Amino acid sequence: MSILLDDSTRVIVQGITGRIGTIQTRWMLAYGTRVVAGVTPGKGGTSVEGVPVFDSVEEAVTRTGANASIFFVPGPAVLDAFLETVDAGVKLIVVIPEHIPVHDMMKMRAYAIEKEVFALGPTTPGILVPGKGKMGIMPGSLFSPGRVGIVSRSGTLSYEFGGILSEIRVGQSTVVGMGADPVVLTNLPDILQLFEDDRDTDGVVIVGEVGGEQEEKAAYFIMEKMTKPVAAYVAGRYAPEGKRMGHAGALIRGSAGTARGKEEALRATGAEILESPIHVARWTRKHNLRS
Amino acid sequence: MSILLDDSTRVIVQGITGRIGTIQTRWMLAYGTRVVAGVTPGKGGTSVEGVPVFDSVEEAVTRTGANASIFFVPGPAVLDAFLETVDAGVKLIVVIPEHIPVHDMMKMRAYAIEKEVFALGPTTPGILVPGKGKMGIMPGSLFSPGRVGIVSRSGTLSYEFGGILSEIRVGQSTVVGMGADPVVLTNLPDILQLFEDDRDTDGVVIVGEVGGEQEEKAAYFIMEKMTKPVAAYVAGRYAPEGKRMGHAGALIRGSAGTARGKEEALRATGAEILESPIHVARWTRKHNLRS
Amino acid sequence: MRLHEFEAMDIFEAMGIPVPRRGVSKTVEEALQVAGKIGYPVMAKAQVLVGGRGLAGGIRSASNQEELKKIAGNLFGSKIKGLVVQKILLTEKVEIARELYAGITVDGYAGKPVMVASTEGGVRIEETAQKAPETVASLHVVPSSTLYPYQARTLLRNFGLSQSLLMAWADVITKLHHTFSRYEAMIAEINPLVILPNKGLLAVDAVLELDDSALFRIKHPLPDQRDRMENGLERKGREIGVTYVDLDGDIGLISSGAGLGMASIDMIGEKMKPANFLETGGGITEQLLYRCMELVMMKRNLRGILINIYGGINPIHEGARGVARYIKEHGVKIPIVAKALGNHQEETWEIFRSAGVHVVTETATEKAVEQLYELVSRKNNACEAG
Amino acid sequence: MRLHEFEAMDIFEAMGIPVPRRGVSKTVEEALQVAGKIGYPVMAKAQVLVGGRGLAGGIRSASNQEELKKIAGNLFGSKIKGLVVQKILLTEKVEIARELYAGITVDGYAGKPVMVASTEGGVRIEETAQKAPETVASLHVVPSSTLYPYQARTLLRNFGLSQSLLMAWADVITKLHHTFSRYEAMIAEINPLVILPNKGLLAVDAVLELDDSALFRIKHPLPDQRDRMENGLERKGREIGVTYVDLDGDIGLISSGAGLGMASIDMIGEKMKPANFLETGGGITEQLLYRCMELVMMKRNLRGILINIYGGINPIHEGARGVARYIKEHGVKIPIVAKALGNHQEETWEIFRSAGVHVVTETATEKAVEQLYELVSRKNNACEAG
Repeated sequence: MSILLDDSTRVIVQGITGRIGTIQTRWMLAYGTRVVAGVTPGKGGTSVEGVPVFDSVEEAVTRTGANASIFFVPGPAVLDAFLETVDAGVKLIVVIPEHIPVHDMMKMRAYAIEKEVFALGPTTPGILVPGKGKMGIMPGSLFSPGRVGIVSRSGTLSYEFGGILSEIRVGQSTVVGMGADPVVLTNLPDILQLFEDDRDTDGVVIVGEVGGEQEEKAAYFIMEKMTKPVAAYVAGRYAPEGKRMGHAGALIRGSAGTARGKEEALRATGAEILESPIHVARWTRKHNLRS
Repeated sequence: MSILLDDSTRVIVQGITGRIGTIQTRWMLAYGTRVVAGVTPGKGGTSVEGVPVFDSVEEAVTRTGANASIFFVPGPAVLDAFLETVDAGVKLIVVIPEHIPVHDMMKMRAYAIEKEVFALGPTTPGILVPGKGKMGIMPGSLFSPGRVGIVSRSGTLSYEFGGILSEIRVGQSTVVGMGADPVVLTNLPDILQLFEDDRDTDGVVIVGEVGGEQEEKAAYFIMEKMTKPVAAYVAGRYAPEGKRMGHAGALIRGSAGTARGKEEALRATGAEILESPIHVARWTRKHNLRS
Repeated sequence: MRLHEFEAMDIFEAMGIPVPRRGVSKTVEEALQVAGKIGYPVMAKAQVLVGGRGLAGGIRSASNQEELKKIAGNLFGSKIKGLVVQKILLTEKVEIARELYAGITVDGYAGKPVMVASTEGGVRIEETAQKAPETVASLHVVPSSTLYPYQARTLLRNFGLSQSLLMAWADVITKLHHTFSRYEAMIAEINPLVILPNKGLLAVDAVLELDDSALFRIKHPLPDQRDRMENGLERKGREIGVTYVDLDGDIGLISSGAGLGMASIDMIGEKMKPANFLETGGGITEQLLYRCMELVMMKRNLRGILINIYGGINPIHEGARGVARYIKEHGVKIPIVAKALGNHQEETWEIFRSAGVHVVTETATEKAVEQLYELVSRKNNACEAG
Repeated sequence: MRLHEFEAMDIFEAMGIPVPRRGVSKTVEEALQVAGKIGYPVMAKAQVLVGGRGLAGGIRSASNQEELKKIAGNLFGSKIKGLVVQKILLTEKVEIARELYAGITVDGYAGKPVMVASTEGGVRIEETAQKAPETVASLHVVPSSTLYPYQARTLLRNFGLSQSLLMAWADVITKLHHTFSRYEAMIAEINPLVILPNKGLLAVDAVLELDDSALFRIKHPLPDQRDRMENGLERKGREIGVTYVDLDGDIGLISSGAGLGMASIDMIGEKMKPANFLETGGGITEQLLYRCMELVMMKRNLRGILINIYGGINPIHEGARGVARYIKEHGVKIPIVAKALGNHQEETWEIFRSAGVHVVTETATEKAVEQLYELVSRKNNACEAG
């Protein structure tokens, strides 16, 4: 099976009437996802791709039994939409957009914890369960069903790993984009815990990158709690200090957050450190990870 | 006995090193109150009137077992001191000062409710249990022990009623100043409830004044819940509309908050409306309220 | 402190709320200049700090220069509900498709800000709430939180608005809350908030009342507080640090405590007429009561003074010395009755008595008022006889 | 966006934090004027956005005009860690009794601001925390809340400070948090916060780094963002809406996604040298990739380009058209290898191929890098041969 997303997941698309919201709704539906409602304040009563649109999340929940939501709303409007969604009782939220103010993120994260909501992002491709459904923007063609979990700070690198694994016929149980901002809604160890607990995942690929301390904290977790094999790739070996490499979070400050430091911390746990994504193949063979 | 203040109450004086804090500490000790600690940040280690002074409320609580606090700190510093005191676990707080920003009061009240703290004020003379002790600034000489409760929005009018009752040898169980600001930390009905539940109180005098809707809400409460006799006086019959009569709360807006309106609401509950404080004597005779 | 409409509009505008083109004037000439820049027709609105201006003739429309000249000429210097018109706000006159209401105030009993919206603006919201409650919606806001747009939309949800109106109105409400929070207001209100023929919203009125106790920490520029006090005696009261309210009568009052002061006024009012309300708060000193005497004595034709003070937080013996010094320095011919109880009461009585003040030692203020009435009546009779 | 020290000091001062008398200069003459007003001795501090200025000679003391003339003359136009000194901040030179540290930053993993204080200022706080942890205290702040003075006092409690220092430091910390919140900062730091001989505190250094994603809503005046980008190509990247980081090598990169871009750089770096990092984010259009080609091609001596994009949220077929148009209009002689997978991949490949771009259809970026390496080497050999 999978983590986070399953047959009971009924998805709201927020910002469904926007260009990207509409296209991605189409892709999600085509991939088999149960998108049951859209929300755009003031556009209630219309429909997009056959999905009814509501003015508020509360109406969407009441009228369609939705229990999850994915965001395609502009960065500055995300905080407002997030609080509305939590207040409406939705327990799984995926925040796709990038460029969300960090101070907003801190408020959202505190609120999610207080209200016991599982949320991912921002700057995430979302969640994909190969062959089943997705709350996200991952191109479905690159993934295939199987028993390896992927959790990635980088969106496009999760595609790269999905594609490489699929090419060697190693399927994936669930692919989770956790986002790479300085503050994300759920930290890496919490996602690793889900994979550890998932009876349909046999091993996990961690895709990290420079900046922050997610990988370092994950190393503690792996040491203490993980029983399943872990492979880890950390992008940004050549990233210069003090330059943001795209993400606001991908920033090396002095000796903190370097790729080498993260690799060392992870290697010490017994995890397989991948010098290049393509080396994931060797790790799957070593642990006999097949679909 | 009494409400709120009893033999187990161990009082902190905040702002004890100030002029008023020092004088009032002396009066409170003289009246028999167990003042166990003072707090003035940065003055820890000194003592005032024999009471040890601490830098923080937490230290005062830890070192002296204090469980109540009275404030003589400047208005702008009250919010900070209040939050500190609540965080230190103190469950009874009396805020004496006036001129505290209303937006601060709203924050303090929300925090007190969240943390289940009983707090009075601001702009209150505090609590006095005749012959036993006081957390406040009431002149003790005017009060005498007995079985009539007084709850007053006005400080000085609570003295007036205490004095009048004492002159006719009707003692008081507890005298509570609830303060007259637009937002107070505890509303009138909640204090009436305490008197209703107190086995040593036989009747209650409510001293109200123009502005706000405490008396109107109290009328509902009396109608629904009070079994003990109630007398009520409302000051400000001649107060002009739109002029603050001293207190920020004592302000008539249009037809709202007039003395006549409040009197009518209270009269409808069967409470005795006093045209003048001196008429309280008649009410005590009627209900045979003696010490 | 309640701001003038033009001051509130400037603040609303800075906070992003749509307000009309406008300008304020102090003379007819200025009014014509401002109106010329705005373009006719204009609204001329007397800037007096009192409700019901419109019904009292303080809000007028002028379609050309001649009309405005006449209207402004009549308004300047005239009195509206007792207040002299010194400033006129001129605004563009807009066509009104519909009038809404948006306001936020402190709900004292709940201890929270309450945001109120109504599809029926232009009249008193209290009346609308009674007569057509279905047109009014309200929402309590968490005290330490901002108001988020989704909450504003939730507030307006049941009004069945079009998308554009829902979004625009929610935006105004959000910004009104920001204004309320940033300026620590008691009230921030737009009544009416009008819908223009082009569907846009415009705040053609603006009410902003600030919390006097919070003014010290408002970092944004604020108008001069003293301008608000149109009464010289009340202004002087604020300057010396007491609350003074000017009244019509001839019996002066110095009290410590608002409730006691109001009760005193009530009792004086039964047989005499109070000249003022004065309450010192908890800051009595020798000097303060000296100044209170100065202030109370400034009122003409005073016939007597009641001093009604308690020694709780106040050192009343020190206050009594101030009163005695004033009497000694200036001589006071009218009777003064003092009731002063609590800490240091005997010492206080002694000082008062030595200064010729009549001291009442019973608790009930009524006794003091009765004594003052007697003294004043006796004196009057004596004068009439003489 | 990291502010210059002089910009941060202006903001700190407006927020009530004590800062030295100072002025900023662009020429030696200005420096002398400013120093004259401040009074000697002064500190001359190069305003370059890089850490370790002091060790690199960017912070100097001058006790008179002659010394300053010489120092400023040397500093202006010189390079500190690769950045040209264009501005010098002059401040009063104070006597330092002791150096403290106060800073607040976003603790990304905790998702909360963290306030850090230390009695050992003037050095890197990370080092102090390792070497003398007992001199460092920290406190997480509730994200939507202000920091109250009592919390600041609690933070400092175990340092055993005198009353006056406790209160003054707590005040600075509270104001530093207000600054952090109001400006939505990533970091607000004073290192060192010095204790003067008269016991007063003074922020002789000021660090303020803002959140680029929040700049749009900061209401207070901010310095021009473009001034921060000292590299012309990086500035142009920001203008067209992509992240461009200038590097030393000769292999250009266009990638969609930061992780993918970094991975590409890492792989290029194994055998070649990357000329830049460029990532488009999720906003690819035909025009955007056209402009990305323009930008990448501005770098001199380029030997090849890797295009590495995914069709998730991005319409890569549209992007391919932009690349093709650039090639058609300008002609590109160096090899371009493209890996483009996901939605619309076949269409994308077709467009690239028609424009002469080498398309790699396998997933692993390594394959594309290998092909580029081959093409570049072959070309080089050809040139050398030719």
